[in-house]
Amino acid sequence: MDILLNIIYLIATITFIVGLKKLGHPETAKKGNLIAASGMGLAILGTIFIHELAVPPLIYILIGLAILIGSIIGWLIAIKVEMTKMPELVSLFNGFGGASAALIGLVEYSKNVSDVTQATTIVAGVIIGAITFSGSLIAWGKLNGSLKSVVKIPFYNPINNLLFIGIIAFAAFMIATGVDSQLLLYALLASGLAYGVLFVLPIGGADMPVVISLLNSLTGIAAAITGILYDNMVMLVGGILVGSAGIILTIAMCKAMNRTLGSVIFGAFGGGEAAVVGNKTLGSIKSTNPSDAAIMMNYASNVVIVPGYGLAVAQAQHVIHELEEMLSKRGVNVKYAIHPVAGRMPGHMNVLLAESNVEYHMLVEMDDINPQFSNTDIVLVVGANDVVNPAAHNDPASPIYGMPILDVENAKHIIVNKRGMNAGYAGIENELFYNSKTSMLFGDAKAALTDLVAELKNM
Amino acid sequence: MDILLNIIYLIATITFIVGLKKLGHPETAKKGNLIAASGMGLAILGTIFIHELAVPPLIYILIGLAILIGSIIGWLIAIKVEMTKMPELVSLFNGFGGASAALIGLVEYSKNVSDVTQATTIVAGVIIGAITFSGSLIAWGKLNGSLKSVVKIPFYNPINNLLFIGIIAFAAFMIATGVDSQLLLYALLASGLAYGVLFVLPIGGADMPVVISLLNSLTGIAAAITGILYDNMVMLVGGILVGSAGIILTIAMCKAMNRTLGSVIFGAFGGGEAAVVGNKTLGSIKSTNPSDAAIMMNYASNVVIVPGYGLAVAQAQHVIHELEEMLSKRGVNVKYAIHPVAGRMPGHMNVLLAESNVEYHMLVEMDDINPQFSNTDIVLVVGANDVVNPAAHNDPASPIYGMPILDVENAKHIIVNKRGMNAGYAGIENELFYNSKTSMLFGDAKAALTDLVAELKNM
Amino acid sequence: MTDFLQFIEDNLQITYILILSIFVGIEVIKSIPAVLHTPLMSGANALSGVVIVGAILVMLHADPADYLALALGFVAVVLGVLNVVGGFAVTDRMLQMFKKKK
Amino acid sequence: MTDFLQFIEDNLQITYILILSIFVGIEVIKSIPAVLHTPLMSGANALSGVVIVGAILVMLHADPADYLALALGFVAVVLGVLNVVGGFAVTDRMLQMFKKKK
Amino acid sequence: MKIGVLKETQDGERRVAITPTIAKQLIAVGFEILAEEGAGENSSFKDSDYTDVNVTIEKRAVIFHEAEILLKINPFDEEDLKLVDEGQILISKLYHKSDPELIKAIAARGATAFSMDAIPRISRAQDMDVLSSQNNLAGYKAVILGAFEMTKIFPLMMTSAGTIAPSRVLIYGVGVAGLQAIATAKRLGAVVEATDIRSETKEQAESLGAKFILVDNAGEESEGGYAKEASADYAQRQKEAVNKSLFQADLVITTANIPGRKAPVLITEEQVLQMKNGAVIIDLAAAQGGNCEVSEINKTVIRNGVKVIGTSIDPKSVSTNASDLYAKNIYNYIRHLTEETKFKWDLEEEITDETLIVKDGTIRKN
Amino acid sequence: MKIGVLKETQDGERRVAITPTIAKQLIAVGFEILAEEGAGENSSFKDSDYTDVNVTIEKRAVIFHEAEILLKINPFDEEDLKLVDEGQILISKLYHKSDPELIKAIAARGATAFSMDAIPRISRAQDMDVLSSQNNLAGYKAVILGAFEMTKIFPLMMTSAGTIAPSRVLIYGVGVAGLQAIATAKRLGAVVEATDIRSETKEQAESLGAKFILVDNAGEESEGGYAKEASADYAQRQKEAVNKSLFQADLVITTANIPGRKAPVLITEEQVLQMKNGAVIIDLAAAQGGNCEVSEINKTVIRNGVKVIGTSIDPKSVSTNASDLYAKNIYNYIRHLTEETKFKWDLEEEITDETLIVKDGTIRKN
Ligand SMILES: NC(=O)c1ccc[n+]([C@@H]2O[C@H](COP(=O)([O-])OP(=O)(O)OC[C@H]3O[C@@H](n4cnc5c(N)ncnc54)[C@H](OP(=O)(O)O)[C@@H]3O)[C@@H](O)[C@H]2O)c1
Ligand SMILES: NC(=O)c1ccc[n+]([C@@H]2O[C@H](COP(=O)([O-])OP(=O)(O)OC[C@H]3O[C@@H](n4cnc5c(N)ncnc54)[C@H](OP(=O)(O)O)[C@@H]3O)[C@@H](O)[C@H]2O)c1
Ligand SMILES: NC(=O)c1ccc[n+]([C@@H]2O[C@H](COP(=O)([O-])OP(=O)(O)OC[C@H]3O[C@@H](n4cnc5c(N)ncnc54)[C@H](O)[C@@H]3O)[C@@H](O)[C@H]2O)c1
Ligand SMILES: NC(=O)c1ccc[n+]([C@@H]2O[C@H](COP(=O)([O-])OP(=O)(O)OC[C@H]3O[C@@H](n4cnc5c(N)ncnc54)[C@H](O)[C@@H]3O)[C@@H](O)[C@H]2O)c1
Repeated sequence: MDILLNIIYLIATITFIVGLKKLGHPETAKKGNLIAASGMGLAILGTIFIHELAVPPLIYILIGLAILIGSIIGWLIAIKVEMTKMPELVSLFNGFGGASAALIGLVEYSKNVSDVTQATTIVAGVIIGAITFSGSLIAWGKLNGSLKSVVKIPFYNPINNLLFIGIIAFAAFMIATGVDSQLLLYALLASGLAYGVLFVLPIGGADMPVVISLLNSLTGIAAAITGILYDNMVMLVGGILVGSAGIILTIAMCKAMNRTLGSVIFGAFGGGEAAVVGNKTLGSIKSTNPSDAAIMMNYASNVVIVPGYGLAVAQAQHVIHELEEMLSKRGVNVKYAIHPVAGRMPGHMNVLLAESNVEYHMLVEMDDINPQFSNTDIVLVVGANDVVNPAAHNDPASPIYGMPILDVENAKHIIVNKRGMNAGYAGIENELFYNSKTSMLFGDAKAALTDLVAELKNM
Repeated sequence: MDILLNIIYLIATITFIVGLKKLGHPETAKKGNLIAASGMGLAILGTIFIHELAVPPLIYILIGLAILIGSIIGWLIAIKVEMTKMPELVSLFNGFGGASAALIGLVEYSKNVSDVTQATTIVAGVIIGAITFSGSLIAWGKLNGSLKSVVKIPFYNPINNLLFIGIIAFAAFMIATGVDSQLLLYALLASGLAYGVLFVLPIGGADMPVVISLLNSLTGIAAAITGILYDNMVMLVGGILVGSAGIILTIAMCKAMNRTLGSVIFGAFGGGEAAVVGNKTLGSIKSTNPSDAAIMMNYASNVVIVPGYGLAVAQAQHVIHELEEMLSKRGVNVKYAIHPVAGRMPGHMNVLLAESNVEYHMLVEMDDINPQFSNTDIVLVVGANDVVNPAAHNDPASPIYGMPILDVENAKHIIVNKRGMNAGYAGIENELFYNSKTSMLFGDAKAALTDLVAELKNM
Repeated sequence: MTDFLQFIEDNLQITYILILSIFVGIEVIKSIPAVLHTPLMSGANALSGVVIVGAILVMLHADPADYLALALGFVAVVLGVLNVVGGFAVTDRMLQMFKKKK
Repeated sequence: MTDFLQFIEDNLQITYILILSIFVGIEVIKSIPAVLHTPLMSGANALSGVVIVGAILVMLHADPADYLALALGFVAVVLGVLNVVGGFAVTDRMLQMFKKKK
Repeated sequence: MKIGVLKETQDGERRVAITPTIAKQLIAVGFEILAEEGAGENSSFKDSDYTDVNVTIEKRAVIFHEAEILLKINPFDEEDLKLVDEGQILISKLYHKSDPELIKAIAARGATAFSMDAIPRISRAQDMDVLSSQNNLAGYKAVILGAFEMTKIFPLMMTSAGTIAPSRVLIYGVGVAGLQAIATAKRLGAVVEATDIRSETKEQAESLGAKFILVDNAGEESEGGYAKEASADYAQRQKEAVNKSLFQADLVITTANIPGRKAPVLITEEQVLQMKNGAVIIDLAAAQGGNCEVSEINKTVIRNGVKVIGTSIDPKSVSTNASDLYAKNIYNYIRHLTEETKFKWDLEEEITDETLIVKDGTIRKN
Repeated sequence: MKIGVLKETQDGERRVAITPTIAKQLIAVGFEILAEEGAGENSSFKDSDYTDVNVTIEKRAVIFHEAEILLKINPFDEEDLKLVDEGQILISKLYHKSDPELIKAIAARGATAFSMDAIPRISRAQDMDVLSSQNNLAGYKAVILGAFEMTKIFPLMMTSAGTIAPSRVLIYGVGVAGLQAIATAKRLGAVVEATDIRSETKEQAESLGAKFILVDNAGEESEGGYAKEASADYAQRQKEAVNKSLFQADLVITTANIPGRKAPVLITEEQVLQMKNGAVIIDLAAAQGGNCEVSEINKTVIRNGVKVIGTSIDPKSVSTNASDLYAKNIYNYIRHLTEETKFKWDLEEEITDETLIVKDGTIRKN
């Protein structure tokens, strides 16, 4: 009996590793998720049914009920929620995982308080579980907007650190003395919850994904600790996997945002201020990176490239052609939209693109491409600015008012590559960059597109 | 005491993992090697000194002597041997490792024969050690030329398989019966040795690196098995690491040669036939891949690119420029050598390279570049053939005799990119491709150079 | 410190397992494209729901009369399952966008 | 088969260690450039010399009167050290070519 | 409304104000179009091409008499004005700043006149801007003319009969024409250098592959994207910076203009004498007095082996395309001025205001 | 040995057989060089450029009298031969196959004559091959000439005044001149199509960015890289395959030649009449009778709005570079024939054998 369960756990562990690995590549990610999920299912079923305990039917019924309720709710939420609300959902679920770990600790404490190792794991499980739970809930609140403002607590760092040290000391005391007090345990739980709140509350909304990833990693560690408690390998290895992969992921996410983990957690309060133009608030800028941009384009059906003066300045005509060829080869339908005054001389874009041997039939005039944007998945704007500035339609006070422009706003998603937030020839702000459908890919066009091509090649 | 040793072993294990990892990247490989080596030193010293056994001084002296002898010989061979002889040396060393494992088994057998698990590990260690030892020696002999011809044994596969099955059966018998017979053990050793010989003997010289890698992986497994015997973690984990990494490496090596592991071990006898032109035997072709080519160029000081008609056919002018820029940025001194009749019209290469904006001063005329080749680390010939054909100097019967050519032969290494072995305009064979300094990078110029650039970018 | 060493001594193999798992976790994840960050986080989150195994064990071992333990265990299982099922399902939905083109 | 299962049962943690090590070995090596194949093979070869630890143990445990065991052990140590020292040294030399430019 | 398209009478002119394609578009809007016999001939448009799209071909006199709107490219001249009646609307380039006499003559006839060269260079007027559209082609053709006249080829060629060094091309004035000249010369493989008084042109020139010769232009601010007259001091600094390139150049193209003024002299006779034997200078500013001291409009002057070709910025020879663009500009302009073929006379509006030079015999601008 | 460089007398010729640079190299070898007054003038070489490198400038008659070797580009003509003495060595193009009279006349003077156009097209002779070096420049200049003559521009331009469609260029004959024409037209942004009877030229044309119009050429094998005369059947197939492109073309350049024969007629008058109004044909084979039925050498014929310009494959107008290359060819050739300024007369050797047409009054080849 026992051997069977152990083998099931072994298999589950392997599915976790393989699943996680496959989750790291766009083509295999879905499969990876399924593999890990089936491993998890196996482990759960095995745990319930393969043992030699005499368990009263009531308990089985309770377990079944609990699983049923959890499954149905989880499933429904997951398939109903809007795409944009998914990250907050992840946070919520993660909090539940943490809560589960804490609850286990609450139940097991009195039974194991005499054994130092066991007591240590339990206490650690309760603390970590509590922190993840409350932290995740705060993160969830911030992301779904119920917790709007960034709370600035005076003396934040000292208070926080003090609390942390206090919790550790408290836990050490409990383990050392071996006191069997549920009350103290609940106190510990409460302080863990408090720390979780304090930890996440001052962090800006834009940094939430990083925080969630970090908390997720903590849940993994809580699971592993519980695994040590039960001498259960699948929990141990699975938990550690999540813990270490989670840390790496957290660091990668910080890097992708050009932040350090430290600056996210302490100090810097994320989420830029909203830019204001004229009387209008423009909202905030979303920036992206070559890797993301590459994946989006790779999985798009219709891509339109809008070249502008910046393409010429960067001399990126050869790279853009390489990008276009590569996308075409992968079945993406690519076109160039040529605005009549893009660049600094009539036909500037034509000279440029002819040099890199872009086929003439790939170039589409403004009047012909404008109706097609609504059907376009991604517009890649490279070093263009005025020629895609909606102010030409909207703002009678603008010097470019009345100039026909490329209506890239109508596309499903817009990626804009430029070096920074400088204005173009007309010297004016561009609302497009603040559009919720727009992602900015900052950098010199040649360098950024070269990276983009390299990312595509790796896919 | 014991805890110290265990921690040392733990550290050694970690150095092995980190070392192997770093060995996989050109910039960190040297460091990785050092890290692993120091971990190994630590493990050895720990094993000798940290224990509670009462060991007579004689034994310490013997151990010290053995280590001294092994170190001095190993070190001397390693630093004296020519660069080109290194792979065979690796094979030799690997054989020694296998022998060591086998010898341990010989000593330990009688003490542990009663325990099935122990007996199994010992018997397995002896067999695997013996196979690696004899197999590695054969591989060594093949590589250093003492074993010249590919031996074709009649009924090779049946005999081999029979022997293998025999060995397994024999071993199973010994374990099952628990007979304590040194004689039988030596017989087992002998059959292992025989199998190693039979296994490697029919495999062609060109495939030896793959075989060595495979045997190396086997040695790792032997070490791991010995680790189980002694319940020694560093041996266990270290051995398995080498075993699994070795298998992956072996497969990668096969892939790089466009072979499958199966075709190397069975059937196909590697090592192409020498090509013959006119009355001369031209020797054989060495082919390379974008990854190798990229590393060679990245670490070169002077690179000369020789474009030819194939560059135009492939329309690879933009990619070659990208390559050149990338190398220049990394401090490599790059030039283009333009032969006056490269291509199919006067100035063909000029038109082509101007299109991709190669700076005019990068182009060097034949008469100016020819004296510089002896100082050039790598010449990259892209789709050129006649203009680098030494027959123009050497073969009065050749239709191109008397035509001035680019003397790329004088360079330290030549990489030639073309699609296959087709002749150029003049329709004649080119000795250069068979030169021992030449590596062929087969493929359409655009595709091959794109891959090369991608590899460079990853470095 | 000595406690720590003692733990290693007592649980040598567990220690190796821990360390090897950490390496596997790191190696398996490194250098993933940024657009997979969120799905991967979500997937890892579902995996961390493995704590459910512990919650089930609590229930199995619980004294049927210990209502508190039963109640806590019950909640723990519900939450754990939520984490697991919801986690995998959400991940799967996120990954819809990577469907191969027809 | 049952023996095999028994082994797993008896050595559960060792099994996990084996499997995790295999994953680490695979993950650490995959996608290395071809030019590093030979140095890597050489480095791995040096690592496989870890069997020397066993050879030393043989000597340490050997009965000073058992000349055969002593002799075999001695040879085993010599060969093992050859493998280790020669292996690392050769690898180091091979890697000379990857020196950074001035 | 009847629009009359006149054949250009200026010497060497080959363009026509309205092409058949644009005529068709105007007719679709509701206009009626009359075109003079043979108006499009030199731009490779036959009379039959016009009649195919329902344009009426008429004699010159008839058109002057019948059309309410008269279209030309070049300014109406004395001969033309004799035939103009009160209330007729004239549209052409007028250069009202440099030619006040013409404006007076138009006013005297009681006509209304719009000037195409007065279109303000603002973003929304770009599609009516004949200066841009024509200068652009002039820049291209200047290079072709240069390549045609030179005894050398442009690109570098390494051949078995030796290496031909690439030609060196030097461009003065990186406006619309200058940029297109850079692009064209670069395409053909020349080594291109360029200079301009406006420093923002450096990046622009470089974006097309030219090397920019930067001249310290402290104190020479430009106004609204146009250059103002340069100081003597600047001219001296410019000479010093450019001379080395000038004396090595195989082809020099000058395009420097200051709107409404005489073109600045950038190359003196003394400099010409130091240039390479066989070099060619194309002076696109010759009609405004020339950027080169020795150039004469529509003449080729040879000085010490240097060929100086004086021509105007009007791309008369690429007449088909030049007419296409000019006609499209006029089309956009007329559509801007009118609503369903009726003029709006929206004098508050910037473009109308700036271009309406004479209204019913009253001079509005000079 | 004294080498005499004669000024070319042919109408429109601007090249010279030896440039100052090459003269210097020959003098360094040990030759003595005399050049006719003003020989290099039209190639932008002054007499002083020659004297600077120690060439002696002389009157024509003196050169004929003093030089042992006489150099020209174009064939020696009657006038020239009157001044030639017995034993003098003449080097120029002679076209001995098509002009046997000239050869007889040379033989009659008892002179020795080498023909530059007879250099075999083998690898080691590539650096003496004047056909390649000159045709190459001719291909470039044909495109420049076409661009100059056209009323359209080459590249696609999307501007605020509308889009200019790229010009369509069609090239007949993808030899040396045809390839360079493709490259040049492509550089300028035209859409280029090309056709040739030799099918190996498909890949070559495509390598320069042209679309190749493949005509089934079964039974029309080429000989030694040259085309042979095409059958009537082939001509018909060619017309069918090419007509669509021809009738859309803005510029057509024909370069088809069959060595020693009249050039094949590829475009009939009937075809010309169906071409676009404003199209231009540059017939580089006009000197060999022309690839276009209506072309006349050195004339511009206009048929139904199509301009047909007949010219020769000699790139007379890019005289500086053409002379550079020709001179380098001659230099390599003379170095090949001589050893320390003495002729080797190695008649077994292929290049010498093929090019030595008359030896001391005896005709060797015809
Ligand atoms: N075509 C003509 O004939 C003509 C003539 C005269 C004027 N204009 C005017 O020029 C404008 C043309 O519009 P456009 O959209 O093409 O250009 P634009 O509005 O001038 O914008 C160009 C943008 O490119 C970015 N950029 C510059 N260098 C770059 C680099 N190396 N890499 C990436 N991005 C770079 C700049 O932002 P960062 O600095 O933040 O990177 C800038 O905002 C119009 O206003 C038009 O009216 C056109
Ligand atoms: N320049 C001139 O004016 C002129 C004129 C006429 C003749 N020629 C003659 O042409 C020759 C020129 O020499 P060359 O060295 O430039 O060319 P070449 O000798 O003709 O060799 C070209 C090589 O490129 C390879 N190739 C073709 N397509 C390729 C592709 N897509 N990717 C990679 N490789 C490709 C071919 O081998 P694979 O098929 O195996 O790939 C071929 O061997 C000389 O013999 C010269 O005499 C020159
Ligand atoms: N925003 C718009 O909508 C718009 C429309 C059309 C043109 N423009 C801009 O207006 C500018 C003027 O164009 P243009 O071609 O008609 O100019 P232009 O014909 O008036 O002059 C040509 C060039 O000569 C230069 N120049 C004048 N004096 C000089 C001197 N002494 N030395 C050197 N250079 C001298 C000028 O700076 C200008 O670049 C261009 O930059 C063009 O991009 C803008
Ligand atoms: N190996 C060498 O060293 C060497 C040296 C020089 C030239 N060549 C080769 O010799 C070949 C001939 O060169 P060329 O330019 O002097 O040729 P050419 O001037 O004799 O003819 C020009 C082109 O016209 C084509 N042509 C002839 N009749 C035709 C017809 N009826 N329809 C269509 N096309 C027709 C020919 O095939 C040729 O390509 C070239 O391919 C060149 O590469 C080789």
